[in-house]
Amino acid sequence: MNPTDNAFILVCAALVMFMTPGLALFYGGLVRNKNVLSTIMHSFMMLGLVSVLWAVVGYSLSFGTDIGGFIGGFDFAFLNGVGMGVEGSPAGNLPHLTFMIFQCMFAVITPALISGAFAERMKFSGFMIFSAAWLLLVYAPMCHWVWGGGWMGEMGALDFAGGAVVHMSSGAAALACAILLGKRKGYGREPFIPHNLPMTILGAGILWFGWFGFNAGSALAADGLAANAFVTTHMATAAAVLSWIIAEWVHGGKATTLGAASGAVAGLVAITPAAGFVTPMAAIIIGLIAGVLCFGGIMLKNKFGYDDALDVVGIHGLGGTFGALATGVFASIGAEGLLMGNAHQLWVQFVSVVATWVFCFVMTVVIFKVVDALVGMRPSEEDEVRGLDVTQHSETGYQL
Amino acid sequence: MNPTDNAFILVCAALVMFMTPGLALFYGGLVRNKNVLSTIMHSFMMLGLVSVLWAVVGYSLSFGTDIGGFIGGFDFAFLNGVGMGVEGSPAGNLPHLTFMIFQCMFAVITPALISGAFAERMKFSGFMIFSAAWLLLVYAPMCHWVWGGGWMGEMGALDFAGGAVVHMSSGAAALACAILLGKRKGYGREPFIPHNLPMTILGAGILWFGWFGFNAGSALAADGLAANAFVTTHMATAAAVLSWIIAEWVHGGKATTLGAASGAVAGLVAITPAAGFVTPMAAIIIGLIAGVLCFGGIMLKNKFGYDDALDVVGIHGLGGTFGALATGVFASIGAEGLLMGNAHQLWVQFVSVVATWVFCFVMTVVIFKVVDALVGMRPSEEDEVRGLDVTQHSETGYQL
Amino acid sequence: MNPTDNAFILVCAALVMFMTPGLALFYGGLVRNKNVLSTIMHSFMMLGLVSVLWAVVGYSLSFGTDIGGFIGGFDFAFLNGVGMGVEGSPAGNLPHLTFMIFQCMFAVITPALISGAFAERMKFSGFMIFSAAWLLLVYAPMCHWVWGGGWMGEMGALDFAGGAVVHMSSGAAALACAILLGKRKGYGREPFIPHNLPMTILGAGILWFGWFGFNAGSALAADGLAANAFVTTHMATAAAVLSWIIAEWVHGGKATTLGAASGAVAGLVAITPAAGFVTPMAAIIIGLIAGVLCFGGIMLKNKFGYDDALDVVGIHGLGGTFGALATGVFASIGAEGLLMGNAHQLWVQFVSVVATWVFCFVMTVVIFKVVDALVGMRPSEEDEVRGLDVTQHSETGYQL
Amino acid sequence: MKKIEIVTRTFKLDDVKHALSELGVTGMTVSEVKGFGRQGGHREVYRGAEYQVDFVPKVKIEVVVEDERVPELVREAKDAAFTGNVGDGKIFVSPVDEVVRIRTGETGDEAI
Amino acid sequence: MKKIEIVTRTFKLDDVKHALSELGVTGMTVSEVKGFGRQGGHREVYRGAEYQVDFVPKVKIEVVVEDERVPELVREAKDAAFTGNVGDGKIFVSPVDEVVRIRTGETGDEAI
Amino acid sequence: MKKIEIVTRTFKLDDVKHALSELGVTGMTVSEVKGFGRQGGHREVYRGAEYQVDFVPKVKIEVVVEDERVPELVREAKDAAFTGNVGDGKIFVSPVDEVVRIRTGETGDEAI
Ligand SMILES: Nc1ncnc2c1ncn2[C@@H]1O[C@H](COP(=O)(O)OP(=O)(O)O)[C@@H](O)[C@H]1O
Ligand SMILES: Nc1ncnc2c1ncn2[C@@H]1O[C@H](COP(=O)(O)OP(=O)(O)O)[C@@H](O)[C@H]1O
Ligand SMILES: Nc1ncnc2c1ncn2[C@@H]1O[C@H](COP(=O)(O)OP(=O)(O)O)[C@@H](O)[C@H]1O
Repeated sequence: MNPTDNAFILVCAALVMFMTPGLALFYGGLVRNKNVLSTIMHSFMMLGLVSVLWAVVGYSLSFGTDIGGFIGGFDFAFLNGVGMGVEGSPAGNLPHLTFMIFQCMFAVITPALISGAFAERMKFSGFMIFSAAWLLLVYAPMCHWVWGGGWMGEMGALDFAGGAVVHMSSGAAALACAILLGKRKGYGREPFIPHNLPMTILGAGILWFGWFGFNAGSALAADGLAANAFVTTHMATAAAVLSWIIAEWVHGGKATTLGAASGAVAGLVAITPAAGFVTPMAAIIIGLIAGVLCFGGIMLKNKFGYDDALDVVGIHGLGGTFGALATGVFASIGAEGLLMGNAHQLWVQFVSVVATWVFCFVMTVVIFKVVDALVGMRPSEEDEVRGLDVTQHSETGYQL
Repeated sequence: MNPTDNAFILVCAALVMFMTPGLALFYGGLVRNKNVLSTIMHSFMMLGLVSVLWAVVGYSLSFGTDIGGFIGGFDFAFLNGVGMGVEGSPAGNLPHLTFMIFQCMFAVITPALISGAFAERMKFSGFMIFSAAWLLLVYAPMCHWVWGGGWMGEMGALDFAGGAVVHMSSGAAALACAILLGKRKGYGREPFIPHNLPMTILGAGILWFGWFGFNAGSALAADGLAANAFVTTHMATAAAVLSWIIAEWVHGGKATTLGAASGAVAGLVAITPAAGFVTPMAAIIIGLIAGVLCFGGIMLKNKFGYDDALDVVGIHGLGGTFGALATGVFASIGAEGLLMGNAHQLWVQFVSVVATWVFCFVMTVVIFKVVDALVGMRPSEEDEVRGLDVTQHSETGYQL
Repeated sequence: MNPTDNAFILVCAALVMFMTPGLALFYGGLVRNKNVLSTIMHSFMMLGLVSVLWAVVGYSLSFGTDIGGFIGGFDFAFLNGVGMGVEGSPAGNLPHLTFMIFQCMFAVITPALISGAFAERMKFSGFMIFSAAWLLLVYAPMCHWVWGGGWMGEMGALDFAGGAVVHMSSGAAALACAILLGKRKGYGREPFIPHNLPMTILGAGILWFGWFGFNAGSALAADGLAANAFVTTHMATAAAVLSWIIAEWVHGGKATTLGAASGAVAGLVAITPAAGFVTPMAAIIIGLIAGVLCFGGIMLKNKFGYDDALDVVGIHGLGGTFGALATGVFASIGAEGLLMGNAHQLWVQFVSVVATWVFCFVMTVVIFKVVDALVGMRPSEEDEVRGLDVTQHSETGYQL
Repeated sequence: MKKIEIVTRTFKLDDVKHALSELGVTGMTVSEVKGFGRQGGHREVYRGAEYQVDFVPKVKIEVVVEDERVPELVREAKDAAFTGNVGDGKIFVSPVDEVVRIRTGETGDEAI
Repeated sequence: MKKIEIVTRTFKLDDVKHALSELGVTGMTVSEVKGFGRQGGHREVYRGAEYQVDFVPKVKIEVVVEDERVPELVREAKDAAFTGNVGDGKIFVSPVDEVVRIRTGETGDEAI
Repeated sequence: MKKIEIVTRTFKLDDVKHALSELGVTGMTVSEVKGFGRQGGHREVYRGAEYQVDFVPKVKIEVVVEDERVPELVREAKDAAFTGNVGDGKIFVSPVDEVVRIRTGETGDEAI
């Protein structure tokens, strides 16, 4: 066991954990007053629900002995054999528990990301059951495929910190949910204006901060690679902030605060799969493109007519996909991408993108339909108009 | 000196420091608009007051040469002999300054915790004097008893990160204060509705994040034990979030945001004494019980008729007590509890619980009465109605 | 390469990064409702703009091969030669990328600090151009002079973590901007009341937390010196919180929340240049003086008649200057100050203070005038009255 | 002159404003209010303590108009605010003696 | 019909609402207002800059009723809002020409 | 008695309050409102979605006074609120039948 790496990854795990409350605030600020708590709960509850599921069986499905390249076995169920030493740890330098908990934080935030798509119109009971099923049936396999010894990793797909596992998967699920759940009542007629942008900016700041744990920690050691991932993360994000507000400014004449925050998230998403494989200057290019691309994606959304309330598809789906492909283009550290003459890598990345979208989208549709049939996903129209805070949680956000 | 451990504990100390502003927000969101700043000040000022007191004499009273098992001597007063090297450091792997400042952060948050009990009706001057006295006369002895070489630690009581020192002590003090200060004006007649729940959730998120420093840091090294404490902390908290909202849902038909946040704190409190002594699965059990227990405790409060405004007794008092006893039951790492066949440990824990409650309650009553006689603890009725922000601090929280 | 130091400094870099969103909230809470987003943007955008500039050329100007003691060369432009190993790294124990990104975070926050002076009356376009120019023409030289091998460091001036580079420089720039831009419309007639003090307190909490990375990280290693800097930072800050509210209480009869938060920042600023050179008890003295001094400075401001909206001059300018001189008085670790009989050090500090003020003030005036001529710095009176959020960014902060 | 006060659902504000603008109304003043009525409120629960909240967010639109325009404006406002469910709200008409436009000093119908 | 406007302390809202409900009032509209009066305000201080704030938070309850019920309702509202200290507030009664219930189109006393 | 309602710019509140106080007005009630008028609003943009916001923050000052004081108070309030730019707002005067001071039970002119 390497104590330095252990210290580093434990701190990184804490940083990644902090991202989920950060996401709660990021999303919470974007909805209307009457749904702020409901939206916050969609993230916060994942800390409770997913963590326990992870210990019980999720970790084992993801990192247990590989079964046919598709899923892990039950060896680590109930954290059996996951101890303070390195025995059985997928990272030989880390206590098994350290590796497990670092991965746990990734599992927590992924279903929380989806919730932006169905904000302001989801029943809490349906949400909880959906998320539990989604974790075990979508996230755990995806995680196994890429990092747990499954086929995608074996194929050579590069995903440093979760472009496919975290962002494409949640983006595809978001698209399915947005379509299946339908538009919010009043969509297109009433204004849907963020009720608290300073809260959203705070959330973006926390996400940026925590993402250093996410990406640099994915080096799983406190080495130069971690430093590189840290720097590429920061630089891509900074570049995406700039390019998003420049795109906005060209498009509508004003740079917005929400644009800056959205650009930051777009940059963070896009660099995630690439962080340890590309140089800082390549990261800046990736960030610059990501900002413009995701802005454009959101502009296009209205053409399609689904109501992805907080733009999970536009930012996580699109940004994650772009990042995965960009990794295949720009990879130059510990792997070779197109620019190093290795077109095959781009092809592998492309396969992983398609497989991820198809698998996650289809599975999400199935889970959604089943849960909808069981408990119903959408609240009554009257409840939706009154607001989910009062009708789902018997609370109101503010008494100012 | 072990640089890795030093790095780890310094970062943990920063995390624990961050908990106090987190607590300020957690509590601040729960009170009414007109008292938000006053409530925030009760936590924030401890960073100023307690830290300086700690350097002057508090640290020495806690960790100075033991006098009769009861209190430390003045050897380290004014940080005399507390230097950059390990000489004199209670943790031989850490610079003495590192150990001292890590402990300082615990001393800061403990009196801040109490303030939830007397929120919305305490004079600022009285509060400051009370807190200073309480730190030196209650916290320092308690800390010495358990960690500084005092009788409780010698007896074999297990308290990994402060179940007795931090949570039972503040819970017992909270009970005394709530009784002595009386109910808030309008209690039971007017609604006392949290004015800003997103702020409370943010506070809960910060607390959870910082608590990793609190508990994992209490291993005082970046080893497997730290990893275990980190994991038990997270899992107990997650489990308590779940069990609290399930209890709520069974009881009243709705899961609330405040319930989720409260469950988190209950889980964090209950696992604190146990974090390094129990396995992650035992932590989940402890968390599940803690959530239901503290929810029940708060339900019962109304029967007793004291006004513990923000439920310090129900969460920190009850949760800390349960955690201390649960440690005696579930301990299996570096110690043996009831389930390992060691009933004696549970008895020791029980003794430490009783001693802590009695000592802290009685001392708090004495200090309260003296300070009340000196400067008065409760503001005039008119000031209380106008709100403490305007009357104690000449400010208002918001101009929205 | 030392992995422990690498882990420590990466985490510190993340902490320093988090200070900038913290500053956004600290400042954002102090302005009026209608300018909250504009004020937040002034900090948040520096994360985007400065980071990219830093990679492109800023880092090289600061730490490239010294040219005449005045500026660095272009060797590291586009991060050329800044890699995962230690080659070329100014800190031989750290990957070059780690050193670069740690420094990047300092460069980000410094121009953000200035923005408090021109809050509520600055055009966004002017702000962006001004900040870019200021980074390259003021910050980069200052950084080079002190830490990059330039004349000020060579002369023996002590600046542990940026008293001159960060705080005096931004303070002097703030003074120039406040004078040149003129007062806010309505200044002295309408009330300018902070619109959200809990947000300001949150910001102060984040700043305090992040500042541990700023100061302890400036040891560039996880050693006893880092522990010392950590402790002095905490103690000076705590002491300044106390002394500020005591000064307020003596002056006006009430201790305020904003006073506590302001005292914290004053203490953090004052200890910054001294953190690694003085003992914890000296830090407490420095903090006690800083709190009273900065409070007094702000009281005096009204006499002068410039509108330094959020008191950057009073806190960063004055606090940084005091800290630099206090370092010359109290230095006893790795350097000797006046109290150790070395009056020369105080003289050197004095020279560095004067040079910093003159250079930064004059350069800021020049940059300001040029940018003002190019795009204009002040919005139209009507835009200023409507608020910068709507007129500069087409957004509003809250829909409550 | 008369003041027409329309208390209705918040999300109907834009519709009502639009309907009145169509009829040439060039000024109105809006406040956020809480309404108590047949519609009923909701229950809130904080750490087990239950509160019955009888008030529902509503919007109040005040517009001062010439006497002769009252019937038409009331009719259109009613139609614009109508959903048919309990809680649609009320329209009140009351007398106004005088109106002054601050900017010009005009009074009476001219000032509207 | 008449409009009764009650401006009083915020924490008296529930008592007044209750008193009026008891007398069969089924609708009212409430706004948060700031009152200036004999009660006086308070001082605020931000970084040494002092501001005198003359306004105190109050609540305004508006209820439109049939003419004949005015005296009774005013009396009961007054009693419910009474504390005897400066700042209890005022009750204003003013004429209303017409009332329309949006949902049903009813007018006059029926619409109340 | 009459009620004078002054709808004007928020930053003019202090000036108007001061002007009325000078003339011996000892009570008034203020609300934050949103005004729609000639002044026009602004555009807001959130992730590319544009919204036209027609409402401008305004303040509404209500003061009930004896009949004979109306002309003087209206004149002074008008002067105090005047800037000469579009958006200065309006003053409305309307009848009040009765006033009650809750604390003392006084009615009519005495209660003002
Ligand atoms: N007598 C009244 N005086 C003042 N406001 C009233 C009165 N009656 C109703 N309102 C307002 O109208 C709103 C709608 O009334 P409600 O009884 O809920 O539904 P409906 O108008 O469809 O019968 C209430 O919330 C309240 O604001
Ligand atoms: N002439 C008035 N016009 C409008 N509102 C008034 C008037 N006089 C008093 N008020 C309102 O009544 C409230 C209470 O009045 P105040 O003079 O403080 O106490 P009291 O009613 O006990 O004499 C004020 O805050 C204000 O909102
Ligand atoms: N007919 C009206 N009824 C109610 N309020 C009005 C009316 N006309 C104007 N107002 C109010 O007066 C404010 C100012 O009016 P506006 O037309 O913008 O400027 P001006 O008063 O200078 O002509 C509006 O924002 C609105 O609140």
